[in-house]
Amino acid sequence: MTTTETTYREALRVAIRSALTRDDRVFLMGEDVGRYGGCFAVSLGLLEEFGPERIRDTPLSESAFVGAGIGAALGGMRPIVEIMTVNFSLLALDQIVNNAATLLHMSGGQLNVPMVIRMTTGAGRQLAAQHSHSLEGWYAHIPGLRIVAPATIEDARGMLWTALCDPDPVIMFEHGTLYAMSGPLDDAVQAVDIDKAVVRRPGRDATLITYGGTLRISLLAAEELAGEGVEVEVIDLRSLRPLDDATLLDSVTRTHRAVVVDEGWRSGSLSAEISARITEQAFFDLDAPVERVCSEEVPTPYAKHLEEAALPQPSDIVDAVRRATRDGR
Amino acid sequence: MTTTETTYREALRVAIRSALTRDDRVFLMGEDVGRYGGCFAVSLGLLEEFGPERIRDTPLSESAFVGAGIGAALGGMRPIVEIMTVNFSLLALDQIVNNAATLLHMSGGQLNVPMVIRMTTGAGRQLAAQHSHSLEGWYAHIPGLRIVAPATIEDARGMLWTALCDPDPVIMFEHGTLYAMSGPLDDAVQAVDIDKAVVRRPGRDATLITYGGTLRISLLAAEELAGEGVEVEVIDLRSLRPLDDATLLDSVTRTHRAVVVDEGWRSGSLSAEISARITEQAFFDLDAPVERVCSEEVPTPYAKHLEEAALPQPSDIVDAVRRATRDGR
Amino acid sequence: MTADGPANETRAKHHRELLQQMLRIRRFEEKCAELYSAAKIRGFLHLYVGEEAVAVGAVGALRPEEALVSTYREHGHALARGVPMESVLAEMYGRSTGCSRGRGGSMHLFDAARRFYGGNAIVGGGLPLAIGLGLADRMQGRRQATACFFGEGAVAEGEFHECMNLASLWRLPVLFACENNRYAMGTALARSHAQTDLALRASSYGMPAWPVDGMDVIAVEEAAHRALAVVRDGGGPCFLELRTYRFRAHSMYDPDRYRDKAEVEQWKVHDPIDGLIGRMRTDGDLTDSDLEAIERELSDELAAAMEAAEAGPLEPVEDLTRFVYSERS
Amino acid sequence: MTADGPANETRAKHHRELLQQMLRIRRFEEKCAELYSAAKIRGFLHLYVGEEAVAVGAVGALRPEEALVSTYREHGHALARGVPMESVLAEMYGRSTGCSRGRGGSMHLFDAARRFYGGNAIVGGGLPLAIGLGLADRMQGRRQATACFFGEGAVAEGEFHECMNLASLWRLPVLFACENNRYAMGTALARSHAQTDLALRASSYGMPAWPVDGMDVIAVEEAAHRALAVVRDGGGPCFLELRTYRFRAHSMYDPDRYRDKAEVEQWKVHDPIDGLIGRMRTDGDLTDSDLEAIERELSDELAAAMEAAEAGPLEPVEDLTRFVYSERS
Ligand SMILES: Cc1ncc(C[n+]2csc(CCOP(=O)(O)OP(=O)(O)O)c2C)c(N)n1
Ligand SMILES: Cc1ncc(C[n+]2csc(CCOP(=O)(O)OP(=O)(O)O)c2C)c(N)n1
Ligand SMILES: [Mg+2]
Ligand SMILES: [Mg+2]
Repeated sequence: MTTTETTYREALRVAIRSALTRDDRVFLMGEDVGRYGGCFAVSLGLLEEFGPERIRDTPLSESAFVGAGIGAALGGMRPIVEIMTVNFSLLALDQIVNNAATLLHMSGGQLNVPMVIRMTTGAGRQLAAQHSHSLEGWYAHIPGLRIVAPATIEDARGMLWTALCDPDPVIMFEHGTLYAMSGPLDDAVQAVDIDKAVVRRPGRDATLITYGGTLRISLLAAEELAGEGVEVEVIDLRSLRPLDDATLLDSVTRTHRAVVVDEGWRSGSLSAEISARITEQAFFDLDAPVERVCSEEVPTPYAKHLEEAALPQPSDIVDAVRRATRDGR
Repeated sequence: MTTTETTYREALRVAIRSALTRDDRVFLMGEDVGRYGGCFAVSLGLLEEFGPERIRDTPLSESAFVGAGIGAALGGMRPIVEIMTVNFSLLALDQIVNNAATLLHMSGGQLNVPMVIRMTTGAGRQLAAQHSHSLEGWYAHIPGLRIVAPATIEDARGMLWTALCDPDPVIMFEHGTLYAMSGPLDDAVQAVDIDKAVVRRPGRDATLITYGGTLRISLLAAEELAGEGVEVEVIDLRSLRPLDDATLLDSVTRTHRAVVVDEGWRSGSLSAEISARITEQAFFDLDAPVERVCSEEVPTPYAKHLEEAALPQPSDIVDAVRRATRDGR
Repeated sequence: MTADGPANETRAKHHRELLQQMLRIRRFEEKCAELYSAAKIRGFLHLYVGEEAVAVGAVGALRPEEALVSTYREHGHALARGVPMESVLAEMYGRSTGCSRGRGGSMHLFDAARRFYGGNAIVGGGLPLAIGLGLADRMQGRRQATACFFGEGAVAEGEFHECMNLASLWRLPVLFACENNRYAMGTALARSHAQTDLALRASSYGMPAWPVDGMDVIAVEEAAHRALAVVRDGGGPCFLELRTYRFRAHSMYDPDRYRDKAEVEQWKVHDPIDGLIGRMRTDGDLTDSDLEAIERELSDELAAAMEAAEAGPLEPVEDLTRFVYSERS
Repeated sequence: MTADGPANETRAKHHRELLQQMLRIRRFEEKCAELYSAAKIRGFLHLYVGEEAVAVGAVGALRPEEALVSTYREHGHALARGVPMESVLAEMYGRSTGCSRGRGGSMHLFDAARRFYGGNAIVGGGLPLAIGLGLADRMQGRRQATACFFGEGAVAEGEFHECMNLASLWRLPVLFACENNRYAMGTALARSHAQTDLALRASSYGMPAWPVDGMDVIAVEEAAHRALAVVRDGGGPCFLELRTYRFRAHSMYDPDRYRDKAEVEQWKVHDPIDGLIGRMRTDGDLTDSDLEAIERELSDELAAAMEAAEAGPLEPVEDLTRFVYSERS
């Protein structure tokens, strides 16, 4: 297998390009996806390649263009709608929750909405309170939506096509700190499944469950703990709705300890659901309560030292695993 | 103490009237609060009593009038903003999350936002998918907001003034099925605290935790279980953010069993946070995993039999308590 | 004169059809009101009585392949579009023979085969869907229009603005049919709009827009044909302000306190059905026996529809969670 | 002639102040760009270079007691309002001596004492706050205006429409100052608005609105005074379309690919600072030594501000969660 050094950003671009090439019902729509080249340069060059009909710059009208994507899907297209960041998706939430997620059911199965909504999520770049939300957990609460979070370059490239083949709306969260991440990518383009979580690092002593932007620090923490002889199994959820309980439980019933890492604010974040599910289904297998490592419950501050203190750090994860494994293994 | 038979709806009206009378910075603003008399007749008669400046009918512009409430609070007023139902609050979510909840922190403590946002929530009236949301859990996820849910006539009357005295934004959720609920109300108007959960029924065998619209069925279930000799302690959260952990833990450490009842969709609902917190803080006191009774993960259907099947029923609660208490007491 | 014979014949025939359709909607909804009082129909029920000329005139001008988006006050549009009365009534009964299999109810009528995209209970929520459907037609080279019905209250929503701008900017083939019945629940036009000339407001987006007497079915029909010609021709969107009035309350919950009876009576003088009957009589196009024949037909159809609805099966409870996601074949 | 003496003197003095203020903003931001490259300032940084005449002319026309709402491109407004340069720069350094105690950064400058309500990073997010502040003034009988600055891109947001309608409907004392710099990130005016005459669009809401040469500080100042007179007088809101241009990229991240250099150069010919200098020279109101004196003063102020920022303390990490809720005294 031949590989090419690729960034997460480029992997997304490859995925969009191949989707546009494979299916002429596919088009990309969003703010500054065209002439600007994409706020995070994901779609750079695509306007020149595919033209303004299929690489559509929109006005600052989140509700209208997201809803137009839903309507276009009903009309036979396969829209990829880019919302620049999750922060602005609040302005389109009514369309997503009350139309995209409900039309199939409200119509008694007549109207499915085949579209993909991509958005950047997360903090870590000193963008302060209004530009640092992690609301994946909110979206994962909504029946009718499928939520995915590519945490690796392979998934950045592979998930889009699978999502576009899904008959229902899929929301794809791209963490803002991942775009520049680089690594070797298999040249043989292949779609990846978006149903299953994957074990990114096997281990026997504790299960570390995370997704998206916090996979990297979770692996760092696992590395450090390995030095102390604690073998942590790291699971990347990949799909946030539905959640792949089987993979989680298979691991937890082996390790008897679980730690969830989630950049969302602790209270009511996705980590709460994961903790509750594990306890419900593996209570008598647990040797310690499920630990959670989340963001402090504060609007994300600008100052670097405050932002770092607000976000999960590798050391927080290490401490949580130590707490979970304290009473011997 | 003299009491008067009062409905939940009337209790809210009494509360709004007395607030308008006590503090001339207070005003009520929202869709059809005036000439129509309030979508649920809560504000009926107040326009005639206080005039159109203080009982303000707004156009269908949720984002603008909620944001205007925030601005008015910054300008020295004490707005009560009514969003007709939580379903429409999605259109104002950006203002609530990115302004009301963050201004104090982003400004380094300079700008607090003293306002109360009231909205109807919940299902149970065959209003179908777009008019039956229970998103209390979403709001309870946001730092900077205080969330309360009056489940009784006393709280419907007492919580508003306490909320208006709070220097920060408070969101009050009124379940649509409660307005017609009637009972004796102490004539001596008094504010109630909005920090603490309360035990609505004491018991030793299991702790039933709920709020708002599901308190009634929780008490019914407790009644039925008492017939079988199972004494359930029923806790009404009252405040959804912050959560009163102390009251919950005090009960669970006595009963060793907990069941959370929440009308929200199970995955990612407030019930998940409560389950996770109890497990984190009382793991070794639990004799069984925390059970959750929530809504089915489906957009709320119109047909009565389907809607009932989708929502938590007393029998579901009874079954959950039986599961939790199965292995002897 | 005999020369006019054929012309008169076609005119007479056509007017008889228009009359039959308006009466059909009228009788249907009068029955719905009864059935609501008899608790056969539940949830919200918004009647169109008085506005029938709008649906009959405008929907009639559409071609079968053209899409249609409506609101929660959509019985008239559904019937005019050809959605069988039987399936509409069965839907309100919550039966699986309903056009949304009982999941939608009165506010969520759908019929994919007839490109009837519903039934939306969020004010303004259908507009983005309509421009998206138009975008899909355009991108797939179909020279056809999408009609979007909404009330004048929706004009205050941000979504209206975003959609008008986007449709005009992209010259999308959409007919915006604004049903100005002068009230949004209890809020009169002048209390929700600084600019009460809605056609003027729409034309500020750079699209043809004009007011039409919405109580005159023939005027509506002519205006719709003119506007649709422009739209289908690639002339971009058009806006029609259809001036009409609802004779009944906003919904079955509405005590109708906000307008005086005299105003209502004043408008009833312009009843679109009486108007057309009068005109046809003058033209000698309608005899008493014609009218009786129509009424007889309608009551037969209605009786049959009720029988079918009563007899219609309920969706099995086991199917509650069907149609949350598409069924993979 | 001697008769003109005093008049000339005041004019000269006033113009020198205007020049000094525009230069002050210019020099400050040139330094900010340097400091960003030197990684002293992080996050997003949006420069105002080229647009200084707007802030200096319009903010200068406000009274101290009048409120001001701005965007993420607000350095100019903050400085013109009198927020000390030291505290603005310290904020960008993330110090607790910053005007938002380091929590806001460049996009979230606040100064309650000067009624500077910030710094909003959600496009259009500040408009509802402004009309709410205006509402508070009106309800408390203060005959004063609130100024709201926003870019032409924000005009496409639904919130713009809702706020314009509400402000006009309620005749709120708000000055809408639209900074039309022809681009929203990479999206040119004509690509985001069907109606590119923004003053015309605004006047469709029934408020006085007119375009102003935003590169001419004296024209801006005169227009602002005229508009504010109307607003303070109870004449309702006014809208100014301030035609300007940003000489630099949208933010420090922006490669500026979407406009050609010639266009930028073309606009630089109209540099508001050069323009005023030229005029003052012709009027004999400015000598080289005057200019040198101003520049010297400014570089001293800037040097002092940098020194103070460098030396400013960081907010203690223990205070991370302060200001999420108000501190009870
Ligand atoms: C976003 C939103 N806000 C509020 C409501 C509640 N509501 C339902 S219908 C209605 C009035 C709408 O009036 P209009 O648009 O004129 O349509 P009409 O009912 O007159 O046909 C309101 C306020 C809603 N359904 N959606
Ligand atoms: C609701 C929202 N959508 C998108 C963005 C990203 N964004 C930040 S500034 C900007 C352009 C705004 O342009 P304009 O309103 O003209 O102001 P300017 O930057 O030109 O001063 C965009 C798209 C945002 N901050 N908020
Ligand atoms: Mg109306
Ligand atoms: Mg701009």
